[in-house]
Amino acid sequence: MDMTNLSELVGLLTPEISVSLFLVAIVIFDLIFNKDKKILPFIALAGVAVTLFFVVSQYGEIAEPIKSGMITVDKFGLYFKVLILISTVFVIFFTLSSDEIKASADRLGEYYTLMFGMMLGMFMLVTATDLILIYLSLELLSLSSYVLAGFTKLRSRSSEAALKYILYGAVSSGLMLFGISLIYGLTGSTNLYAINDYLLSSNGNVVILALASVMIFAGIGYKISAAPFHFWTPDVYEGAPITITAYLSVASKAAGFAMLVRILYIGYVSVSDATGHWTVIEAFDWQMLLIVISIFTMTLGNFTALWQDNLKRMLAYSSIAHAGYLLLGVLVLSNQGLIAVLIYFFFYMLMNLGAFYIVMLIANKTGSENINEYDGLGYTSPFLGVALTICLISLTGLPPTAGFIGKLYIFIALVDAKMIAVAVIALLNSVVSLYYYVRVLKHMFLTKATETTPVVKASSFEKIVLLALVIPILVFGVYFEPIINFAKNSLAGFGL
Amino acid sequence: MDGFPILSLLTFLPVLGMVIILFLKKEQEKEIKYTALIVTGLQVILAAILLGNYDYSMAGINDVNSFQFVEKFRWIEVTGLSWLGTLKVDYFMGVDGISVPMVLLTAIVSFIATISSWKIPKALKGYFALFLLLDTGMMGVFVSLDFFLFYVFWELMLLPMYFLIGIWGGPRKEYAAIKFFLYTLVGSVFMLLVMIGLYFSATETLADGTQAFTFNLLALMNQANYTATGILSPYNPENWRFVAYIALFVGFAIKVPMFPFHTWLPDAHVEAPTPISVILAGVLLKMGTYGLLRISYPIFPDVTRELMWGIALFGMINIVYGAFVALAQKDFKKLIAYSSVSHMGYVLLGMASLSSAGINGAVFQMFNHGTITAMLFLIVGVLYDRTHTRGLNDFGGLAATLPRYTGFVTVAFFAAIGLPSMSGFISEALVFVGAFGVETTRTLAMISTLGILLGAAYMLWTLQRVFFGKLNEKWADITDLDTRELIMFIPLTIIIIFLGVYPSFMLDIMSTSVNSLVEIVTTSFSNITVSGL
Amino acid sequence: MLQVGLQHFLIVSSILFALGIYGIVTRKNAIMVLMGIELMLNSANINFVAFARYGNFGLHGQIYALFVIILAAAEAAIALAIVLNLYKTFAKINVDEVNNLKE
Amino acid sequence: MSDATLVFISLVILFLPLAGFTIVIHLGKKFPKLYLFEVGLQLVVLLLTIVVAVVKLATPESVIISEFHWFSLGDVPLVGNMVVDLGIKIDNITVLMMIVVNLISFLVHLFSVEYMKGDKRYTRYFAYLGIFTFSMLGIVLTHNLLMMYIFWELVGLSSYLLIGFWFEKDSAADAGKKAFLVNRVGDIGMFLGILILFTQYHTFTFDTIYAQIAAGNLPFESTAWLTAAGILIFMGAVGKSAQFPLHVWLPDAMEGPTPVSALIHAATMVAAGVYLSVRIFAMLTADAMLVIAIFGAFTSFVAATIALTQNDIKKVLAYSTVSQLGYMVMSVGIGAYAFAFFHLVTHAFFKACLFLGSGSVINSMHHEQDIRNMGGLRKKMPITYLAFLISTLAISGIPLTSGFLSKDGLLAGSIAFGSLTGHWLIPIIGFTVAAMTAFYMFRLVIITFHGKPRNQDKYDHAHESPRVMTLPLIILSALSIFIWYTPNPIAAADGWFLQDWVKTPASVVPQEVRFDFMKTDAAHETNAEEPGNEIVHSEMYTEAMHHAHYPAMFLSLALGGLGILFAFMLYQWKKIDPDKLAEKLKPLYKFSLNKWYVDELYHATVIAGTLAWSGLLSWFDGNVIDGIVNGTATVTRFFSRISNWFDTFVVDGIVNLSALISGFVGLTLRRLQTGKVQSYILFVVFSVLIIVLIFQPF
Amino acid sequence: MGLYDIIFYLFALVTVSSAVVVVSAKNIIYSAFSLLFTLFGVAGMYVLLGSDFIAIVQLMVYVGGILILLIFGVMLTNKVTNVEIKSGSIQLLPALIGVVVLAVLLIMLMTNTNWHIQPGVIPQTTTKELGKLLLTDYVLVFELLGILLLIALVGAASIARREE
Repeated sequence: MDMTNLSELVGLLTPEISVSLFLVAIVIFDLIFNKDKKILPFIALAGVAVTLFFVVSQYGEIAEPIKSGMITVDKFGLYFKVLILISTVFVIFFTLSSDEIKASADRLGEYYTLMFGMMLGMFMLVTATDLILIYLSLELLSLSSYVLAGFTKLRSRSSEAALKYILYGAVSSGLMLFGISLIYGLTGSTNLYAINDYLLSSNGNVVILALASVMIFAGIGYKISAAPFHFWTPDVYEGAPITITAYLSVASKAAGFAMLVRILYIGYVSVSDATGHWTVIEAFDWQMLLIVISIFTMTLGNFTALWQDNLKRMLAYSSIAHAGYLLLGVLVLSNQGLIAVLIYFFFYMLMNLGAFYIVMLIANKTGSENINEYDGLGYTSPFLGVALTICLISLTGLPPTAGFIGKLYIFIALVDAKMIAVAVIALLNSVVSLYYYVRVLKHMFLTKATETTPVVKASSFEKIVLLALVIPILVFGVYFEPIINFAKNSLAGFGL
Repeated sequence: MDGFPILSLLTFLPVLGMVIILFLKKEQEKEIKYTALIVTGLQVILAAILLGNYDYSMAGINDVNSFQFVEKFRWIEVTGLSWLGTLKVDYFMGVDGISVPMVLLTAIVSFIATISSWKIPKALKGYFALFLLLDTGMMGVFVSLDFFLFYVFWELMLLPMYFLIGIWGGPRKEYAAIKFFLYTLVGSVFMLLVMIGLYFSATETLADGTQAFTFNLLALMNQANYTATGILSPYNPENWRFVAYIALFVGFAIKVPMFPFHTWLPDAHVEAPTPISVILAGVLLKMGTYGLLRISYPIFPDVTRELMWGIALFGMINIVYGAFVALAQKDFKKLIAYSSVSHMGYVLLGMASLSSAGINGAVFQMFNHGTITAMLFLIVGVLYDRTHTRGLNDFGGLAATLPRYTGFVTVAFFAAIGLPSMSGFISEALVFVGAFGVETTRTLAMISTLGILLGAAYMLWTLQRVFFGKLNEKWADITDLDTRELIMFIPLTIIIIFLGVYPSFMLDIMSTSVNSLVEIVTTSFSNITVSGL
Repeated sequence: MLQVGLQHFLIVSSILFALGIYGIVTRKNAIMVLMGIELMLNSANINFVAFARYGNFGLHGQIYALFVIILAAAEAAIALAIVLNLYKTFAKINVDEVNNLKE
Repeated sequence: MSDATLVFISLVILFLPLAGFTIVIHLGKKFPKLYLFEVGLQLVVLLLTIVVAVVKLATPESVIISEFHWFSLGDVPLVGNMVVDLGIKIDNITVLMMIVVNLISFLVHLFSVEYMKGDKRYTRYFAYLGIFTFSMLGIVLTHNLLMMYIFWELVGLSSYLLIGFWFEKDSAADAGKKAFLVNRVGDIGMFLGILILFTQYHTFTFDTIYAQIAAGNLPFESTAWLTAAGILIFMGAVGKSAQFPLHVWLPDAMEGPTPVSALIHAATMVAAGVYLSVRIFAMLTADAMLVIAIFGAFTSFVAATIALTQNDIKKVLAYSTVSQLGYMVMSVGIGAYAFAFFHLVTHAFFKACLFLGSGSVINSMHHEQDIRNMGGLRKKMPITYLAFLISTLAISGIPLTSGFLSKDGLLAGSIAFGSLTGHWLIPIIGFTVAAMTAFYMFRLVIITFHGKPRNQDKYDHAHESPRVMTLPLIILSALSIFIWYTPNPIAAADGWFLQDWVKTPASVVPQEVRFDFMKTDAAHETNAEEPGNEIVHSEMYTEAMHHAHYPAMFLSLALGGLGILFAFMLYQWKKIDPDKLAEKLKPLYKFSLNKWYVDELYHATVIAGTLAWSGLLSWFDGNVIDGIVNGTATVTRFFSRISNWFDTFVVDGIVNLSALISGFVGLTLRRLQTGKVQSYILFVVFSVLIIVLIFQPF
Repeated sequence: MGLYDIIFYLFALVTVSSAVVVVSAKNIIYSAFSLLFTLFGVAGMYVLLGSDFIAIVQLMVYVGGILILLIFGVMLTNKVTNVEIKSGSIQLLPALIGVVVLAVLLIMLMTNTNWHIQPGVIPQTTTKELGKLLLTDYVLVFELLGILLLIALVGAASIARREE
């Protein structure tokens, strides 16, 4: 590899480089401004802004996917980077009003550093087309998030979350690594394109391929919290600081899905016809596996969420259920499905962040996420109540909110693929989900406020942040064309 | 009227009102109430204007050119979606003879429900804001001609309804509210699937000549628009039309509510505050049958023809079963609720006959049931306001102390019984004429006449228990209707009697459309095989 | 069979992998669990190196092993930090006893 | 006067009472004197009716029809324009009926002014009378089945309101409800019959339907359906005219004010059923007619037997009404069309008179209705007594009265029918009933007015009613004299009433389903093709009637006389002691009767066999028929309770069960989340293994 | 069975048996020291597989770094006065079943799979080649790992640091 390659690589990796530089910058600033850490969020925001600039400009320049060694830069990846950046911005905003984080203000430097570490990991994850790079990015992402999950280290539940997270994560990624090693042994490469070539030409060794695939999927499943690899999710979501929970539930899950799509659609695909339908290699029935996993995931998520009294935990299960819905978009093996995943993620990001933010604001006041704290809250804090209602309705997938559009697209993909039975199961699941989302509404509005009901006054900054999440939910609920276009364009350059 | 977006105005005026109310202070109760009143009043005026400009000779149903007050804009358009080509959703509204009565009904019942809401005890601001949102949802359903738009409005009313029952309802409000919510959501998710299935099965030619999949209901009614391989395409030998029809039917049937999906209704009605019961029974239930007529019938005429006996059977069960159960009730409101089940059965029965008289009767019955049941619920509400009980056996002899009220009750009850000279008679008679006139449904129609008898039985029994006999001294000094209440009752009474004497007023509006619908449903989509699973 | 070949290395790695998992799921002490994780990673590494050697895939396999070793170090560091912190807050490091977050 | 004017006046006649109702009901509270307005209005209506009648009857052959589109269903596929018309048809029957209705209505208005005085809902009562008159006139004037049905129901409503007028009494409210519901049963049949016709012909108009039938266009191409349609429509009459088995409501309906009983439950509304049968006569097949005849005959018999034993003055009259209505219905069934209508008219007058007379008695006796507490009243109330007696003679079929004429014709018809078809049972029942009628009516008269007062206290306070009450009695009793109908006191057929005004319409049903005697003669072939063209029966029938006339007359006279004689023997001359007779027959009763019937036995003084039979039927009426009604109600209630249970536990249960299962699944899944990370990891490992084992293609 | 084979079996024996001790010893110190042997054994395997550099790294990083870290961890989490270094085990039976099935499955697959075996040249010194690769083909990963280590440093410090 000569210098032109290297400079090409640098050119392709401007967003990642930007992230890295800001990461370092944060570390340095943290050391310089040891006493006053107020500047750090702004550096972080600046970092996001600059990165976003690079991402957007790259998005404009790239027409066809550019493959270079272990990475492939394409609009598909950039879409996820945009998603990640937006959620990062919001999480930074959340951080600004999070009492949990304020309590550890002296370690804010580490906080942002690790957040950028996560971001870098995610960026690499959505760009990588080589299993080893994928693995390492995943680890970078995970290591950062382990620490962040335990960031409020004096709180026991946070520490517990971190421990569980790291042990669980280490095993999952260990499984994945072992799977990768087997794939490497079979194909002699870790590059997805090369693997694909091999898989298309060879048809022996199906059992070991299945084992390797499932092991790799264990790593993916862990990241996207698909059942039965989801176990860490509720515990960690509940234990981690809410800002991080929000971040994990959106950004890190997005990166995980991007990884899944990359591996499945590059590594395992055998045919892609003109109508946008794909076929994967026959050796391993990915589709059936994903169908089972998806149904199991959403059912488990929804049904377990019915019983949760802790809102954070309830949202954790809900995010598991949503992973199930998102898997539907992947398993139909069509461009339509991928578009659906992209769209869904965008809306999911808005509504999930919104929900977590409100939970955080309320927890700031009450110190608890228990649903009983929400009794009558809709009357004492109508703004938050209504905003949370919108988020939850959107999570349920009712019009006229964005969540409905997301679901609609998933089901469009399913019906198009003639998977009616799966669609029916998914729809019935969404009915179940209504129950626990509405349960929150019940507590907020149907229960009368008492003197113990907290009055949560949101500051104007918080209101603006919240509006920035809620208004798009409503607007995209009735005018979703831009997002579809965005998703469609991003998919147009999907590399194969 | 060209170019004046009256339908949009009708639909979104309440949203405007809602916004105004949200900007008002919680303490400005009077302003809030009057805003709601003015908005719903304007809606009535707009509906009247619409009726005044409505051309009775145009059929609508499946022909965009004979729809009126059409508003059609491209809402969402995404091109170049791989094999999908173009994805588009239209903002497409229009009315024909089936929707005009419903629009009128919605406007009137909303207005009266607003008056009835005057004494809502708490959280007025929220109440009226949600109420108006609900109004928009209902109105939207009745004017949408695009399935997507229809669905959005359909779901839009769920949440306000949940809150309206759940916050302002009776003792078991939470149970009732969530039951309503879950039930209707189950129905609508099936509808969603069918909607998507239809989307992939038919295309519409766009202005630039290209073909695009469509949610346009009118395009979906045209057999020629279907693709060869669409999952719900009649040309596809392995199509799912039968299953889709059932799914869609269940979606609508839950709303109707049809046996055995009706159990949400008594709970919701009983727990809801009076105005909301009025809206529920007056308008919401009609959305189900309207959906069947607007969507199921013309889009799946082949399956409809296959299943007409089944629909009629359920209509019959509704009628008889609802009446039987009503007879056993001890709660006034529950009795009325079950009578709704019974009366909506007539609508189903009439529709199932696929005949002009039957469907005319069904649509007319939708309107009449809307007004009559609204009145019945108001009656219960008035009594409950004064006595705080609804037990039928807690009363007696009220006719002596409340003569004026009893007068209205008698009118409403006899209207519900289907006494001639009241609107209910014409519609029920037409339903029977229709259902009896078709061999398939004849026997069922005959059995259904039992409902006429039972209906009279429970209504008269109620009348006797509550109003006749010895006066229960506990209620010796309750007061007769006040002016506000008179204002609610008088218009409804006038409508009921006016339409009973002069049914042409309503039938002329709908007959052209209904005949066209009958034509479509009996002839189109022929020569195709309906295959099951 | 006795002639050592690729399979032999793979069998060793398989056994290590299995033992690693066994350690992870059975040991109460968090640090012992970490040891199990190291065994897992080592077994994968043996695979990489063995495949590279016998499949004649060049040095890539070795590079991967190198990466994994580095990563294992980083992971171990963080894991230990977390365990230490846990010890400070819970005064215990038996993994099975740290189960306040559940259901 | 042109037809148009006539139509206009008829419409005025129709709507004036409605206007009266509307005004009085709304303003009655403020202006209590408005009842006078209502009475005046009814007078105007009566006068206008007379004008119309006179004009119309001057040209007996003409039929005036005026109709308009009520509503239309537009251009219906496969059918074409479907229009529903409303309209009025003025022929002789119409105007005669209008006179009956309006005259009696007016007289009842008048009577009520005094009778209802002091009631707290005085003006409302008159309003109700107004709406009743309107509804009844609607039935009379209509030219189509739908309108018939509409006013049919409205009449039911007014009846409901008036029976339950004293709603504070539970019995009154109950009776109103019962009347409405029992009527509804009949109405449903009627409605179904109408549906059959409409389905085939897409019209409700009588004449159009008949034209179609005559043209060979049968409902569903089958004479069976035609028969069914006829019988079903007749079911409406069964309800309204209180025919067996739906007659149970009528005695209870006596809970209403007595003038109302006179107007509605004796003279007009209950006759509507007969009027309906008369209207549909042309389309009745032989089978349908036979069914009708049997219904009528049986009803008249059952009611007569019951009437024998009743002690409530109004109950006796009520059962007698049922019995007489049965006569009329039977008469339609046997083809004696003209006599059916004739009897309707004559019965209306004398029965109204009887009821008003009883009202007068009740009023003067301070609302005492039990005849056992009366007696000797003829001295105190001579006018009432006289009127009552004339009417009683009329109903008993004594010559020189109108009742003699109509009853005689009717019975002659039944003999003719028996001789022509072999159904001899019908004339037998007819004559039996005639005897019973004479008996129980005279029993009533004798007990009420003759002899010694049984309740001296009440007797002392009794007095003749004021003029406003006696005037109606006088007018009505005068109308029970033969002279108004025919100059010949022993044969009505020669009179203007039957000769000019009322003629049997030609049957339009296919020849093969007619009675032999109704088959069209060759000579009438052409005429028969044009419906509405009224012709007399075939020669065969006319001849049979002719032969039957004198036997019938003598037989009925003999039987009637026997009945009267018996009544006198028992009650007046006490030749036979009624109590002893009852004592004798006691064993016959014991096995089937409970105490209540024993009481009845004591007070009933009828000849042995009839006595037993009467008691049995009374029991039958009370326990079996009413029992069926009540039993049906019980079963219905039982069913409804079951349905309710089903609804609560099964249908709802399934819903709740699925919720429960959802919850349970959630609970189970939740258990997986043990909180121990190592268990999670073990789960993951197992999951991987299981997935591999399932998904790998071994 | 040549010397190579014998050495392999020796290393294999050491590796596996000490690994068994690692996961089964009651005393945590025993486990830690057994892990040392396991890691040595694995390093020996690397040597046998001709990757001397990796073997060295294994020894330096694992033995010199990770293992010491673990032992530190053991020491820091057990108060000297109250040495509770014995540790029990949980869910033995299910784990045993799972692991045995896994092991059997793996071994079966490993032996039955038709691996891509191609005799090739064994490079004598891998260090230089590895270095080259690291800075050309894998420069991206190299940099990434740099950041990863930084993150690890920051993160570990952040978590483990004593709060004032």
